[in-house]
Amino acid sequence: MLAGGAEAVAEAAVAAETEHQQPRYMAIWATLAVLTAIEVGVAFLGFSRSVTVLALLGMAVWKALLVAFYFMHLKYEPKALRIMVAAPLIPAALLVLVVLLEY
Amino acid sequence: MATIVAEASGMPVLVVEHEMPFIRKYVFSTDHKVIGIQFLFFSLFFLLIGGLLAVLIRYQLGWPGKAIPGGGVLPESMAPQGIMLPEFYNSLVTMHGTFMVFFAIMPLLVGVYANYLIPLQIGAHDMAFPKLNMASFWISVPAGLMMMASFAVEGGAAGAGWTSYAPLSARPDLSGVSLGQQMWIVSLVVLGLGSILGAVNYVTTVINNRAPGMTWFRLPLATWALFISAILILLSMPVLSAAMIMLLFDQTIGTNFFLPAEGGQPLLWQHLFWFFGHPEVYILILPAMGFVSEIIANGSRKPIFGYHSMVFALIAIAFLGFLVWGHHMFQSGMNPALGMSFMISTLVISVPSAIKVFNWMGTLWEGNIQFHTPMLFAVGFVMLFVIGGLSGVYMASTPVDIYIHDTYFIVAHIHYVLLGGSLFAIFGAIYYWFPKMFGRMINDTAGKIHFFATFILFNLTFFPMHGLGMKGMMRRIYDPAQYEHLSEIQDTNTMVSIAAIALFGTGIYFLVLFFWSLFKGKKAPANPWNATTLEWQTPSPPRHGNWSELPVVYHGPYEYSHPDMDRDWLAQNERPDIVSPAHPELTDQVLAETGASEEPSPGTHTDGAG
Amino acid sequence: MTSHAATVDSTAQRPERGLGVYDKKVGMWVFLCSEVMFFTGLIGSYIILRFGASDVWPMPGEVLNVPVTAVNTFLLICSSVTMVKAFAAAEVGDLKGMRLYLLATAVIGAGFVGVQVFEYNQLIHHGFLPSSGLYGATFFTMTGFHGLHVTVGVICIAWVTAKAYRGGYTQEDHEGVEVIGLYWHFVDLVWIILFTVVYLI
Amino acid sequence: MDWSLPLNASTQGEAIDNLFWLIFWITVTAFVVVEAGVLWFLWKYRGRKGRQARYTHGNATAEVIWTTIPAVVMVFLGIYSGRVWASIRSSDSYPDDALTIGVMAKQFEWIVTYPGEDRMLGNADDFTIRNRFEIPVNEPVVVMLESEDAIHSFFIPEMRVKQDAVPGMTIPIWFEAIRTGEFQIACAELCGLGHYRMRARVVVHDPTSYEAWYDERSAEAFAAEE
Repeated sequence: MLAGGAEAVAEAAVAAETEHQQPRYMAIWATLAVLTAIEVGVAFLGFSRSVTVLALLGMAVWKALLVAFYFMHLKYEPKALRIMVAAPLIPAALLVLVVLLEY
Repeated sequence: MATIVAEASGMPVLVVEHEMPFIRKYVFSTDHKVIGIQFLFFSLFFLLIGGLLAVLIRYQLGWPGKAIPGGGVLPESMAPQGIMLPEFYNSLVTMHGTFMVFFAIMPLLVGVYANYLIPLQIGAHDMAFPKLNMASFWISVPAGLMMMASFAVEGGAAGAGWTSYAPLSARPDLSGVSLGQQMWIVSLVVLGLGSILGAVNYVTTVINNRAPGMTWFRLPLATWALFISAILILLSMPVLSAAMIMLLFDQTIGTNFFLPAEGGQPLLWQHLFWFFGHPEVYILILPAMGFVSEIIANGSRKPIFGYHSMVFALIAIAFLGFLVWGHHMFQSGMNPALGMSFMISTLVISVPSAIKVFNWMGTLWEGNIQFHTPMLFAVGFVMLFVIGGLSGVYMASTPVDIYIHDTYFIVAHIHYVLLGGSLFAIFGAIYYWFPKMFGRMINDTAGKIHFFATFILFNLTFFPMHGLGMKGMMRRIYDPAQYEHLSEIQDTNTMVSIAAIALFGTGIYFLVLFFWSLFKGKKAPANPWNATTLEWQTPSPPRHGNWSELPVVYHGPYEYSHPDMDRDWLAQNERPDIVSPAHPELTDQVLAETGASEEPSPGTHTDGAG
Repeated sequence: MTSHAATVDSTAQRPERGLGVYDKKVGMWVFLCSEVMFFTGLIGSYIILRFGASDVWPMPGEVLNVPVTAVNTFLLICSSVTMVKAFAAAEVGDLKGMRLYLLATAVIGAGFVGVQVFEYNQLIHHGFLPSSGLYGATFFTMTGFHGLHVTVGVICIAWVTAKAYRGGYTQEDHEGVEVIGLYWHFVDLVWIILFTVVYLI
Repeated sequence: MDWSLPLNASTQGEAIDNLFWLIFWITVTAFVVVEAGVLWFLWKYRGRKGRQARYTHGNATAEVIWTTIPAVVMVFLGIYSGRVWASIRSSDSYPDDALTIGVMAKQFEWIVTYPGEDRMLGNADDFTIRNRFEIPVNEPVVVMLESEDAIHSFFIPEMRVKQDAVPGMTIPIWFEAIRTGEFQIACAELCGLGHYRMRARVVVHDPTSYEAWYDERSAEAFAAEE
């Protein structure tokens, strides 16, 4: 019963937050666009290979997380759904890393 | 059309059933039960085809180079004058594996029973997405037809083994098969799409559509196993599809993913294939374990021993299943250090399997064992799965694998697991749920004859294969008599072939029995086995939409021989007053949450003795 | 807990809460989990073939036209934001806004496919083909299957848009918009990764 | 057919066979325990009128016991197997000054390349023979395994040697014959329609007859070239 009450409160909070979030979609869009521009810049500026790769991967992950958390509103989903969504990343990472170990 | 309308309040309401035309009711049906039955006919057909191919393979191995009796009907490109050609033999081993794995066992386990059982066992009206469910079946049909048709094309059917290792599978000039191999690829990609759609459905349904009170730890183990298998399909099948697409491009448009010519990696195919292939092996055994758990608890008239450890073992097997694929590749040229890690994960995965076997034994212990046909098959499963599991230890040990890899030892192992294991469980499941599916019984004596004949002939066929493997007989060899070290085992091969052909005969016997019972079997009561799970609390067969009102669940799935009951079973949805010691706290909670106290219930009412 | 008392009666027939998210959304997320593994198969193979190879592959800009693709990436990001704006509009009951944003998403998405066709055409014209070594093979396979996903997405969004114009969605019930949005953002997300690992690294 | 492994003819074969039989006895024990247990329970607890099954949901102690025992056995097997594996396949197990022979697998034959007097492969004094693989006894041999087309597998049952030959890779394996005589190489990986007959003769010589054979073949090969 307590849980039910808590959930109702949480739902209300989420609803309120969603309303607050809406204007920020454009800010996220701007961030994504700017990050893309920076990425292209980094790729051609001729930093050392490892710096370039790390910076690019970092920005790609950042952008991906922005899309997942805000556009796909994972931020406002129940924790169980977020865990479920993150689960395939484990076998995915395993596959690539283990096979890369071969070389 | 779907007859269930979910109101905004979340309360599903059954709308008056319209009389549906035949084609909507039995062909393009969205009813999960009809789709399950469609899958049953579909996969039994391919089981028969796969068995027929096995007979041809065994004929060649038993009597190498002899004309197949009646083989004259085969075209010149397969067996001129009835004498099998090596290229046809390669197609046979490839297609036998493909049909059995993808078109028989997998749809029998998942297509048939995930569809049929999940909504009934969790107390739902239907799947979450009935139309998607229909699509998943009708996508599989053309895939099967295309696979069949590939025998008839120029160059014959795919001949690079069911694992289709590149470059043999990628270069038509090496295998002599081009169109057949491409059809094989396309067919499996299409089938994979169907499986993924089905799996999306099963997972969503189990997560979101459980009846009130059906908590995770009250799910029947069959549903648990099917749920876990569906997750494995979701995460492994797409990797196969991706690999298949690359293989198809290698075949057709001149790419070099798996061809070494321009830096491609033949081993990459094996990694991708087995990354799918090993979870696939568990997709093929976990549901079988689930069915066997249902049947053994029912046959022993006891709650399943260690329900929670059974569930955790399923989860552990599924998770570890993604870490062991390299054990198929110990001798493939993979880095030996990697082989060491895969050996360790493989040995670890045998522990949860062992836990399951011991729990089944624990369930038999102090039971009141009823020997009905499903129970015989379930016990047969345990006895044969143990052999399959133990023979796996030899392969897991990398040094021993050097010798037995790609020999008949592996063939024996896979058949003990897939035929002695999965197929025995499937037979058990068919006998067990046949009354529910078709409203008729299969004659128990006839079923027992089927069991004993199959059990004996199965062992006569496959147990000697361990010995053939120990003698070093390689897999996929058209003519073992070519080799000195194999000349002394030809007698055994002949004996095995005779047993195999007789085993095929038991399959025919089963099909006859199945179809005869479909029409002439005794009318079945709603709950012929006095079982506890929800599907048995509906009429046989259940109505469209399953329940007029969703059941409310108060108990774990296997409350057999409860001391407070005067009969030896307690259905999941009855007697909220009886508290199961397994989850007393849950019972209280559900009583409170579901407001069951407002319903009149038989027996005295307690406030919960927990 | 006054609200709770009111809910007791209705829960008597309500399924277990599950995730507390409606079926279609769960289904789409489950399907996207599967898609993650599909793209892992393709992108993972590329990573393995490229970083496992002894020879050096072409650097950014040597073969591929990065500026055009950067613009295309921007297009896809724009379509993602219009998609989410369509959903946001539906949430507050602005059905007109929802329809317009949906239409914009479909159009921009189609634009992305158009630019990709142009890019392919240009590359093929310069002799860069799927059979041009592993670089060509992986490039066309990955971007091709992504393009296929975009195309399917555009068709679905067009369908949803048509339904929206027929009045198929309301402030209370616009599950279709949210679910197709999830798919669309996922396709965008995959492109973010692809653009980085294929064009820039 | 008797239930035995073929006569062993290599040093690694002994380790592999010992491990095989160790696993054999472990699995036979487990097999007997489980199968006998199942059959005994089936008989002892068979359904009878008036019999009441024990109402129990499990036993934590039993679970712990039957989780621990297989886990311990598996850890033991893992460590033991790991050692044997390392002694055969780890990079430092390869003998330094072994006789190195090149084997190129192709549909459907084995091309064997012997080094010249310098014992090094890959220069002009190498010579090549088809479908014959002759080695001296009691001397470690490294086989540099390659494939020209499909994947093949180099399998000599009596030597307990098996390794896939993968196109695009050169995979070294080593072994040491401990018995003279004639054996066969078999292909153990489906490689096309001639897979079943892709075999070659293996001859293990004593040191003097190996020398004689080597000199003769080497001379023959170069005579043929000129």
